[in-house]
Amino acid sequence: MSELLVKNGYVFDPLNGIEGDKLDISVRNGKIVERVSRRARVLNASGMTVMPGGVDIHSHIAGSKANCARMMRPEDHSKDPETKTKHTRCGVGHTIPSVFTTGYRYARMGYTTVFEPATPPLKTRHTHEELNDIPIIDKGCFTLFGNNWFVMEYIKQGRINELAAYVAWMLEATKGYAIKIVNPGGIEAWRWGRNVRRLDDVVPNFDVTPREIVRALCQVNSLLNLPHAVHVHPNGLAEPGNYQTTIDTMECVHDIPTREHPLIHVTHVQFTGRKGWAWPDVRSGAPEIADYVNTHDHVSIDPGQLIFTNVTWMTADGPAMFALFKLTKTKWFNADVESETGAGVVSATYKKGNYVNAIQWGIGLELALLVKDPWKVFLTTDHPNGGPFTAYPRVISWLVSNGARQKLLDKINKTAKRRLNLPGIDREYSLHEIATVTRAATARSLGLSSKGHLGAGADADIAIYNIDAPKLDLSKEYKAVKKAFARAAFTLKGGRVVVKNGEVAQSVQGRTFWTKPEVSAETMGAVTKELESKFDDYYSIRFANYPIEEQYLTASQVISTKGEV
Amino acid sequence: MARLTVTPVREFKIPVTAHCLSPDFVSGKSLREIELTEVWEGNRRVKLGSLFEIQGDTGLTTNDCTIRVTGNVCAVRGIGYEMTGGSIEVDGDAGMYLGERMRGGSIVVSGNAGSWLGTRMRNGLIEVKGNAGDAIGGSARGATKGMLGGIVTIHGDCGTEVGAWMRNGTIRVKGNCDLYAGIHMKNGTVVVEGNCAGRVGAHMTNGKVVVLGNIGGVLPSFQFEEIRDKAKAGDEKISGPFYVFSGDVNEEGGGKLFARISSNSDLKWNEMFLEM
Amino acid sequence: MSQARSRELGKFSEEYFRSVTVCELDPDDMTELGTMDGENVRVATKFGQVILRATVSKQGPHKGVAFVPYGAWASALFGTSTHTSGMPTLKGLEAIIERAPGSKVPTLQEVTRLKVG
Amino acid sequence: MVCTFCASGCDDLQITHDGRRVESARNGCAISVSRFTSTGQSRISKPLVRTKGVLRPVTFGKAIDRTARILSNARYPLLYGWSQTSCEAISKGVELAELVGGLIDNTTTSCHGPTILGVQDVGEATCTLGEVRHSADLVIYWGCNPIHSHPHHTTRFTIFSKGRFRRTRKERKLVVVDVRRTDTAKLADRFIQIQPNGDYELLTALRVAAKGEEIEQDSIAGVPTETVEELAEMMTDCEFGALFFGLGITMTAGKHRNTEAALALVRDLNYLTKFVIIPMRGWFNVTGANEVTTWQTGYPYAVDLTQGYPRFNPGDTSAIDAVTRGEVDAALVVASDPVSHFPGAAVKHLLGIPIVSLEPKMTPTTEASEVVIPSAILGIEASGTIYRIDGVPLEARKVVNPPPGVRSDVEILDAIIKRVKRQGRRR
Repeated sequence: MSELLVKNGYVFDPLNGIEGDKLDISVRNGKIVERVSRRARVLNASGMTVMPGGVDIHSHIAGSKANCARMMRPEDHSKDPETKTKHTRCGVGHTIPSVFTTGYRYARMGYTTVFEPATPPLKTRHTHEELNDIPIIDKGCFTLFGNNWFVMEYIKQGRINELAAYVAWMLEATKGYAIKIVNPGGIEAWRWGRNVRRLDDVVPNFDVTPREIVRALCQVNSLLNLPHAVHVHPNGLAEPGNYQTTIDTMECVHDIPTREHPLIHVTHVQFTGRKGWAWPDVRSGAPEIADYVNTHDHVSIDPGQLIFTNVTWMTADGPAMFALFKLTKTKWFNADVESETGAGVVSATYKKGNYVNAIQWGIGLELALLVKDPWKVFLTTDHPNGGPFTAYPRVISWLVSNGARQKLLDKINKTAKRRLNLPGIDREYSLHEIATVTRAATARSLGLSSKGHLGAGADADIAIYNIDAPKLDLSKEYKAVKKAFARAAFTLKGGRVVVKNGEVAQSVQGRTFWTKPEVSAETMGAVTKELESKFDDYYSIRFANYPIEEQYLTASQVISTKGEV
Repeated sequence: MARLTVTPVREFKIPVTAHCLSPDFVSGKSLREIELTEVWEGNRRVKLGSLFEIQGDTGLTTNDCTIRVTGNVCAVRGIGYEMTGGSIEVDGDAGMYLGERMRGGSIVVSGNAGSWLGTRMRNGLIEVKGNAGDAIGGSARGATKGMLGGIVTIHGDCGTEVGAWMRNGTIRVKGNCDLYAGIHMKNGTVVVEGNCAGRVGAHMTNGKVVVLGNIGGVLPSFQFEEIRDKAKAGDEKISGPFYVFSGDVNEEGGGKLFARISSNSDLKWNEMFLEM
Repeated sequence: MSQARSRELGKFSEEYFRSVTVCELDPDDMTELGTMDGENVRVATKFGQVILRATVSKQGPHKGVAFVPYGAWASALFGTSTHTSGMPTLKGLEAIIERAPGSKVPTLQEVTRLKVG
Repeated sequence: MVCTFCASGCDDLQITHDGRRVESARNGCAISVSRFTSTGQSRISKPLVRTKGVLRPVTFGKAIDRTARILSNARYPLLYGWSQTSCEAISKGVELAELVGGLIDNTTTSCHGPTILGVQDVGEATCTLGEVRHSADLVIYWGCNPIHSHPHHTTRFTIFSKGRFRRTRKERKLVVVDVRRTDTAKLADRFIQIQPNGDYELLTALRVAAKGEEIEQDSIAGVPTETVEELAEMMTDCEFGALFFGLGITMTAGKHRNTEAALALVRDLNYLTKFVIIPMRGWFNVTGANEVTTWQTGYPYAVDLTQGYPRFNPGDTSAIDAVTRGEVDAALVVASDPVSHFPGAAVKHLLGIPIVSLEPKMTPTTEASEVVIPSAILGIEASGTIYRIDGVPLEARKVVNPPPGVRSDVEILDAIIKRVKRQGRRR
């Protein structure tokens, strides 16, 4: 029985309403408990800030497209190598770190749970191979459904229960955690080099619309009582004027009965929150979107904040990637996945002087600051699309300090600065709000009851930062804040100290979360029979070789739900 | 001018990475300090003093420091890495990555030099009396920045991809070149006095390749422009006459190929475009 | 195909030997050489030479081009320069081919210079 | 059952066996059947260690001891092969390479390595094979001969396959570009015979023609310019084109620049229509070798770990170059035969250094080895993950037990790692 007492830290635990009080946290056998015996090892956190381990809801860290990007960009690695140490394997950074490096760098920032937001079902075995290899952090992946032939056919036939059973089968077969939709219908159109841009465009050969796809999968999400909302990347990514499609996408499911947490999560809105008709007059659609989010409870968002640096774009949205490649003329990777989805990768660089880049940067921050309720907007950079996850501390410094933002505003494209609303926004996040958008809210949105808080029964995933909360003036000392969040004083994973003074002290194996929805035997039986009969026509591998066995996950953590089908 | 003499104590088979063999590093240091400097020999850290006999004077500043390497060091990589001044003389063969990311000063090799010589160099002079390997003045893998400035002169032959991704500066090859001289060139000048094996200037968007010998055929993605009497290379004028081609059409490029008429009779057919 | 199939029977099997020690020639080239199907020829590149069994190519015509299956015998003809690609030139090599009825095709041990104790 | 010969990853085999030997493999091509049914042929039954110049049987422990000593003492060890084993084994291989500070390279280096270098300059527009089957109305085989190298390719994925949007042979066109009229070419609607080493010129010309620019030469690499323009038109006019290319492009003069040209051509075509390109990889898990090495080190092959962090630069850190320059002072060869397949000059150096080989069957490399450890054949006697040409991962399952005392690559490598750790690096 191992016991640990984290003593005298300023604790920020939003889910339990604790806001910087000086408290002790008791840990026994990897879990947080009410109290521990006198024999417990003491970790002195006085003068430091204690938070639950960070929970990242959207970061492309594993799977075939991440690996394509790694393979395509040796120049990205050579400038950021990681040498092996007594506790760590070697690897490379920068925008697409190798698996070991990914785990270490998250842990160093006090993050302990990360979700890969888009895995193509047919190649998910690959995603899990990488997740297995990522050390320290817990993880999971969202399965792509938005362009799947079976899905579109069930919707066309109006067989919602069968669709629910199919989704349940697929989540179990791929060991996926949630429903992910990327450019609904658009990737199927990309088969012929085309795209669907608006919510009511018709998908060629399948005669369904993005609206129908989003609605049906949201209904399924409720029917199956899935832990997370439907995670949506809307149509028209990166196109000027796409903010309206984003709002329409949120609006088209507002009438579907929702449970305690939102029904739909719209992701990296910075890429889909653009007003204007063409690139030269792109404006921020953040105020309109924030306004919608502020007045509706069925939706949450994340900005996918942009960082001025070299990045790698990767998404299942093949057509969008090709459109962007035509602008950058850099390297372009495209990998369509039969009957299911696609993938695109492009290397790019965001410049302060570039008008559009500067507007994008502004949109992200405007969203984070204009959405009043921190439980509705989460911190992401859509790693590595807006910037690498290692830039989170920088984003935090912008959120807590208007001064930090103004400093950068003076360096960006002048026209962009003039057209942004950001200069007029003086809101500054508190540590409590930072703790909310980086852990508590994301954990709640993911439905992970054992994550994102420090109450009894929670996993002892704890981040301790060198921030003397009562004394430190975040707004003025934003540089110190950035430094503190970049290198946690301590990171505890399952009660074990994995990071000390920003360096990895030991490496542990994290778990992989996946969802197993239960549906009635007869519906599932019928659906499975149907799949089996069509499978050889749709796929180039056999039905029996498709599902991933649970043993395949090094440390499997299943979350079972009770479906109403 | 202070002179430091570095002599290998044996023939190296295992690759040695010795970025420390640069005026910037040695100048102002004592011989002892230099001998105790650790370098990689394969997968082991070894003292420089255990590989080389080091004598002479290191000089106080980079600029008045000359390093003289005597004997074959073809297994020694990265000599003159990021050097900003002073000079290096290699009396024998030098290994790969000679003068990588060089910013100033000069390197002279009496024998041959390995591949990736002058990779991403910004400034300075490199002269090789013998032959050089592949991708000289090139870029790092996957990157699009090759040589950014400076002058490279090879008296012998070169391998493939001379001046790949070159952005500026001048490369002069007195001997012959293998395939793809000036590939992906964005700017700068490559002069080949001997023959090229072909595919010169593939993917080039700008810059100039002047070939005095046979150019080895011109790619279909280049279009014949005109005949010119002279070709400018830096401030010197090379007398032709030359067939001049522009391309690479596939990259919407405006690069120029100069092929001296006297040694490229196989390109005569292009003259028919002149009449029109 | 027969090469791959026989490889499964083992590299030292007679089948493998027969399948990779051939040099497929264009019929016209064969008459020019004055060699006939099954007769031995010496194939020489600037990197090395080896004796192989000449056979009429079934995938012709390809005048002036000869084919040798990938294997220890072909390797004897390859150069090592990879031109920063890590890959030596294994196809499109210039070679001189002449009749060699007298000489025999080397065994796998001989061609790889193995000293098998 | 998944077939473990070529990288097509045929997973529709039906195996019958008696627990020791496979008796038949239904649905398999001739190669596959031979692979499954001749596992017994020229097998190595015991670990061997060379003493007084002769390979003599020893215990597994002794063989591992000797291996660990050879690798730990080496200053520039090469760990080579990896394309005919499981991803799990490759993963162990990377760990071992990091541990002993070695150079890890897989057979990509002498197969489709140039393809990857091309991708690193321009990228790649590709898809899974099922997409080709469903949609492609134009199929091009360039410098490859699937009828021999990937026997079921045409029936499962291309011209003879039945897809959702293309159901019959008539709905697809086949073009073959090669230096000779291969058996694949005999099936083609259009065969284009090209001069050896002319691939780069022809690919470049096609890019020019596809752009609608004029070609000044009247023939390219022996192909009349009209033919080039016709082919370009076929490519731009199709709805969904697929270009499959083989070693005919990667092994000829220009190598990675040839593939770069092919990749760039296909990229350009996507401005006008939908087009994809897929390399015809050889060994069944060469793709897996790239994937694993990439996600663990950032680089797909030719990874130099001698300085404690990954470095990648083929020509420097690639197996054949390092061996030819005489830098490598010990080699671990897993499921590969460099002594047969490396160029003569490289082999000369190989024969002079201690080699450890993990191999099910006798090969010239095992004959030349200091230590030989017999291994189980993946997908028949051992299970593991493999990747198809197009990156689709499959689980290759064990059917029969390996011969008594023979272990899987994973078990063997694991034992080596443990032993090396125990010894501790002598530094």
